Amino acid sequence: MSRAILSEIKKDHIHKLLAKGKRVDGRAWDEFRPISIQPRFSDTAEGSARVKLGNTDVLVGVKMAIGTPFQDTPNKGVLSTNAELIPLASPTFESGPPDENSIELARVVDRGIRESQMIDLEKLCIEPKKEVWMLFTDVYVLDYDGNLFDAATLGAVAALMSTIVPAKENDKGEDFPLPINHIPISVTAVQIENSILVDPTLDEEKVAAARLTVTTDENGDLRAMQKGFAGALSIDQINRMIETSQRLGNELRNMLG
Amino acid sequence: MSRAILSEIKKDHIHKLLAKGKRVDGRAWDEFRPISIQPRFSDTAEGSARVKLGNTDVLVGVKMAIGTPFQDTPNKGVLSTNAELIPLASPTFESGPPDENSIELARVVDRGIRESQMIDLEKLCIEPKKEVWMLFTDVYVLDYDGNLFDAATLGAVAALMSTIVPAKENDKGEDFPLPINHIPISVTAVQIENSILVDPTLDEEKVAAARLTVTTDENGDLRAMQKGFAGALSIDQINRMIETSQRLGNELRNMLG
Amino acid sequence: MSRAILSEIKKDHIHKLLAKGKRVDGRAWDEFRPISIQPRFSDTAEGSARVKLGNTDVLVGVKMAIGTPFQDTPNKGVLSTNAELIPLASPTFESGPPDENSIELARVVDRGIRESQMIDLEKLCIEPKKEVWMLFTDVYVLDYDGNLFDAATLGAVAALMSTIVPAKENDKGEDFPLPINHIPISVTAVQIENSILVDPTLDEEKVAAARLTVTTDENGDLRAMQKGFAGALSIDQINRMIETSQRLGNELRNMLG
Amino acid sequence: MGGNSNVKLIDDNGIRIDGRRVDELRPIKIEAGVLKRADGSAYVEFGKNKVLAAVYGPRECHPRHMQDPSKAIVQCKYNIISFSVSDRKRPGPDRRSVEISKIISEAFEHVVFTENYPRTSIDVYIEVLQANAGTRCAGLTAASVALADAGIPMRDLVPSVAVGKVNDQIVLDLQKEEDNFGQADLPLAIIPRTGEVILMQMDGHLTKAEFDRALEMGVGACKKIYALQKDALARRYAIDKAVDEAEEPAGEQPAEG
Amino acid sequence: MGGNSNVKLIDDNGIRIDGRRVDELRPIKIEAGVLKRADGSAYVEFGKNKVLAAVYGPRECHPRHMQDPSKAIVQCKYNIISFSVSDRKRPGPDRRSVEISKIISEAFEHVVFTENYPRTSIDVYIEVLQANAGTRCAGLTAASVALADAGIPMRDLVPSVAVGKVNDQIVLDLQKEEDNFGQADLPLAIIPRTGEVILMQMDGHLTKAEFDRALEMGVGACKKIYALQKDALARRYAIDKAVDEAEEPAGEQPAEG
Amino acid sequence: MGGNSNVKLIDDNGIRIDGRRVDELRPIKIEAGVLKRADGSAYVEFGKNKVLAAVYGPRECHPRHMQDPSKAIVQCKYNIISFSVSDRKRPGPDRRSVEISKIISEAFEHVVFTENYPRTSIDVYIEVLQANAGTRCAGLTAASVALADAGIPMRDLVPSVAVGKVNDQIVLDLQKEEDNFGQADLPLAIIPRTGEVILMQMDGHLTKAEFDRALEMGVGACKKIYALQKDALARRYAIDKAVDEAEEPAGEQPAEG
Repeated sequence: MSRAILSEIKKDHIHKLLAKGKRVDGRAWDEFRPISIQPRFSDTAEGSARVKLGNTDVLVGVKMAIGTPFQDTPNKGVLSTNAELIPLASPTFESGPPDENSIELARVVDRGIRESQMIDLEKLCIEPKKEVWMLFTDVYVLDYDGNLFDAATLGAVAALMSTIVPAKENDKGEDFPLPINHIPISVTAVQIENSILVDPTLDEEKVAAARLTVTTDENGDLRAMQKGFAGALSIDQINRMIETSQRLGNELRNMLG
Repeated sequence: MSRAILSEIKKDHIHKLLAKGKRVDGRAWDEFRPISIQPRFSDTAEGSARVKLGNTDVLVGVKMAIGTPFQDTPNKGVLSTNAELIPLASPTFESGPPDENSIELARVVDRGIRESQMIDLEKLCIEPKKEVWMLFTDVYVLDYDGNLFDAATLGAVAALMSTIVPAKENDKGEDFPLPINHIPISVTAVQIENSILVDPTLDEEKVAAARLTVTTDENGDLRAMQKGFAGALSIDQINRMIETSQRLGNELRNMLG
Repeated sequence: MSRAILSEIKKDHIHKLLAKGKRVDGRAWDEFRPISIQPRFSDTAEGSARVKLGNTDVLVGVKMAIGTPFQDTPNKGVLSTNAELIPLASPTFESGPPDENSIELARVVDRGIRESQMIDLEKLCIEPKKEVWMLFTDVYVLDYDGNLFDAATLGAVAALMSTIVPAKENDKGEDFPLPINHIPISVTAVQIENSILVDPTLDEEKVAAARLTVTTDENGDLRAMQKGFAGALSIDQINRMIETSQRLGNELRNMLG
Repeated sequence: MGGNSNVKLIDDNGIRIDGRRVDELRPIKIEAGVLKRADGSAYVEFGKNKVLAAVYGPRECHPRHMQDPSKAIVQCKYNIISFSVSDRKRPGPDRRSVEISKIISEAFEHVVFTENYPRTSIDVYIEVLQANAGTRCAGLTAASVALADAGIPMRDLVPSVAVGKVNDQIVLDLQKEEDNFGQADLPLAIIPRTGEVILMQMDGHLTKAEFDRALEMGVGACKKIYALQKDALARRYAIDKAVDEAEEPAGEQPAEG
Repeated sequence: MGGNSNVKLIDDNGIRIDGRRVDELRPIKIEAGVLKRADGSAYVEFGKNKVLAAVYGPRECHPRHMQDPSKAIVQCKYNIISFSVSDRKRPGPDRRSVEISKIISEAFEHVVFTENYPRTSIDVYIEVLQANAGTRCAGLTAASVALADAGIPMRDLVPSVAVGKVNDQIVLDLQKEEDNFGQADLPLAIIPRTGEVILMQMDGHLTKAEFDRALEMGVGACKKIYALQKDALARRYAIDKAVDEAEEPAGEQPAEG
Repeated sequence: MGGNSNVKLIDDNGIRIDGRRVDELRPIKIEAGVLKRADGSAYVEFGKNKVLAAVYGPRECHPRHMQDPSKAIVQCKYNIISFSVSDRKRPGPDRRSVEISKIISEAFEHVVFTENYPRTSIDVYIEVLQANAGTRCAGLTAASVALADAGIPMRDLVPSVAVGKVNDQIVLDLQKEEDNFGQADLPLAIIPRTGEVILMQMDGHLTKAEFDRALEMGVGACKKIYALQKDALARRYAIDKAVDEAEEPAGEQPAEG
């Protein structure tokens, strides 16, 4: 349902290589593709970043506006995360309102940011109960070659880190950078037969049985997880994936400076 | 369009029995199926009831909120009725926004409640022109075996009769039961050849030519009617259906206590 | 995509006649079909007009309401134009929200009115930043035989010219006619091979390669243009179409009195 | 229904605010064949109601899964245009229109010889251009003439009218003020040849005796409207130089009663 | 997750506000075969959660382009009804429901022998009638029983429960207040025969050690729920006078642990 | 168009606020083949506009009823991303985007040899990543290069630019402030080999003489953009080590006038 079909030949190829402990693109099982992070891509957004994981390419922008807080959090800014799988990025993406895949992507990215308490939302309160800053984080996928969760989380985190609150043009004092408390990083791995592969390409996702995304903070603590695909994971596999996420999370976090 | 297809064998069976003055389930032509009314099914609604007519099973909930009145009725509460034919209840119900069948159902239930002046809407005014109580009555069909109109009206009436206005938690004084003036009851009959059958099952609806729903009050006065299906009704048939509704309406009303 | 298919026989017929410099209905290349303008068709609208170009039949209504101005034009009334290609008017029109054809039609009509500064929007300001008159112009196509752009623009202009601002019933002083500064007229021509045909019928539109709509004011100045269909236009053809629009625009403007 | 309003709508001489007696129809105008593109069409005025109806078909049924291998389906879409009512109505179907479309579709399924055209759709479009109470009846009356104009075989024409209760009296063919402040509304449509009812709704408050009187009055009025329908078709055929098939020639004023 | 709230939800004796110990489930009630129209159904209560699940299929897959020539697809729709929560929820899917539907569909794709029914769809509907935290787990537990009730071959039943963190302690099966003011939530579903995880999400804040404890607690609780699922099916088969296939007969209180 | 604004946008030396002369283009950057997943792609900057275009196809036309047995259809979707403009734009098509998509689709229907690929669809996606007036022209310019990059046979490349009127002067390639406060806007696209116009819109106020000047200026500028398009493709082919088919090699600065 959520994944397109892969030719039998490609599948065989992936499986045969895996049997020898190899990946099609020569990476180690726990190795990310080349990562490029380009913050402040956009002049029109308060913050933005373009992130590439190999051929996967996402653009994330953050827009801010003044609004009213939720009743149960009268002194906190408001976070909103959206993802668009635009048809420019893949023959399997269709025009129209967000489908289950883009909704899941947005919600997983959102949980990573929200549950890690990345942003100090209380500092985004202008006047309790009345005025707070609202943050709209929009993820656009431009080129789709697998592992959108990690690309989108990395893009959103980089975009938020680059965000300047536009206080001045709203008559709310001087501009200031978004107050950041933590830096959540997600690491996704898939399980194919007995192998675990980090940062799967689209072809690897297509042959994978199960997927696990683990978002950790600087301390290696768990902040969000999402298991996906129809396969089952043993507790050992889960533990290995979590440990890998903790280790690689730190490496990626360093790239964000 | 609005009704699914029935096998020819079942159709023949129904017709043959009717020729002998009998129904498939052995009921008299003017007999309802066993009726079960379970008020206060839900803790989260201000009022609710689950009603079964044989295998037809509906759950109705009433939620209340404070809102602004309509301009032309500044001192009256606001009624809103909605029906959901969820796909859990029947293979012919589809996901998605209300279709013509659920809209007709909601509107017929709504007219019975509204036109009988069941609820004293003026007592739901908090401050004229500014604040009134709004009533949202939602009908969910859980199992569909015909005659939704009567099951839903009975469920809505029972739910409203069980409703406690949540004044206290809204700082509007003490809680009080919804002020009830009248108890509307709808009775639906179908015409199959020369027979009239009250409370039709789904199979009976499928072979029926015409349907008439008649909603009456305690005095036997007419408050709402809705003719349905593609068949024609003679004036004699209409009169017989109305008289039956007046008679059975009183029996059903007694069940509501 | 936007145009239905025409039988080959009809196409041949149109082409053969055109080769002799003739049109199927005997008109000259720069001749409109008989035009009928019936203002004040509707009692329920603040202004209205029914316009026929031959068999093309449109009904335009103007409704007014009081609303808040846009932030960047705090002292100006608000214009809104909508077009409905209802399925009553043509076998190719479908029910549902506006499609690309009705959106293009509405936007071209809107640009003609807006860019010609037909209406003195500053006179529709009641209180700067707070209250202004909003104009809703709705175009309904009733019978579709080509050249909707000109029929709809003519209908909208006639409807606006007949509009009385309902100030009295809104406690805003005496009623007054909509303040009109200019009278925009659109003239549409199509290109078929080497011919240019003004006010195309539906059949002519179907064989046409390119379409150009030119909206001019009383001075013959250009206020809006829209090229359509998949064909290309030479600069000579464009110039000829513009000059024709200037000339015929004055004739049509005279019909509006 | 506004309920037991104190607004005096009938004077002591039994004359209504528009000068009619309680059993008098508004002036009715029916014209057949008013649109070129549609296969059949009609225009109807009931007092200030202005209604246009068009018929397309029998034609390929779209969407396909609605095709019936044994007969044509009749799909009626009733719509009121944005400026046909006091406050601008947002274009597109509302819940009321969906319900009316459904019951009119059902009524026509009965009278059209649908078995002649298996797998096809007969599409009936009713557009209310100006509304003044009773639009569904005016629309049904128009649609029936449009079906005949389209040459679609029917058991009979279908006249339709609403009867109501105002100031405790049964009155025929409510206009807007009577509808707003009346006590009951009973829209009806009959098959004149058999006297059977194929559309009936009711809301408000009627005793059985009042209902009997209303039904009798409505059936009588339908026969007058029937004569006007036939007359309109006769005039249409006369214009077409076709054989006049009308059984009872009648002028604008009905021949009967 | 509300985060590090100061609300005291566990007393000094380790007793929670509803009287449970940290590793204690809420009272669970499971009933199979509760609906007539569905091919399989189940009703589940987890404390104040009330959930209904129905299964239709294997049946023709609709829309067609989703058919898989090699296997059935499992389409789960999780929905919460309007009055199941404190503030009325507008009917229809929200983003949360879409995500939950997706991950439950994926979980069932694993356990159902989908290859037995190529080109078909197995449709699972979960309706939350009353919500009190943990509805996705209660829904999955119910849906699994409904699939068995529909006679669809599966690798195993799927029990599901959420584990959480409250007042810095790992607690089982969060109810509403614990969910609102808790520190982490970890919904789980397992395959009891293998101990593998087929659904897992997490949000909040857990150290790896806390996660290990939570996972262990959840897997243990799933086994208890598994016994109740089998018991419900045993009772259902007993009522049907069918062979009791339950391996371990168990009462309302689980046999294990 | 803001109309006859008093904002001074051109100084006494004929220099615009961004330093350009009235007949000068913004710096233009064109890059072909920038996405992996798409069949063809291009990235274009016109000053601060940043636009990405991708082409998929010829591929199966979906939905089927839009298939043309005699040729391919070209379906262009123009979209601006949420953070490409000052105030966040809600994702999804608005009326402006629908109109632009339609006219760009029509333009490409002319240049693509659609008859080579019956029954297929050629899908063109334009995403405006950052907007600064003239996005439809930048998008069309990019899409044309993306079509060539996809290897789709075309009559010619299509350069596009807007000409406008600012402070009563005709100026080339309006940027944002000029667009906001200008007096006319004339987007154009031409076929360089024939000099014919395939896209033209206009709004604002132009005399015929001003239009002539604007058209001349626009056609001239299109030729410069054409050279940059060919250059981008030449560089793309060079990188691919493919035969360089560009007729006139050109640098970032155009070869002609």
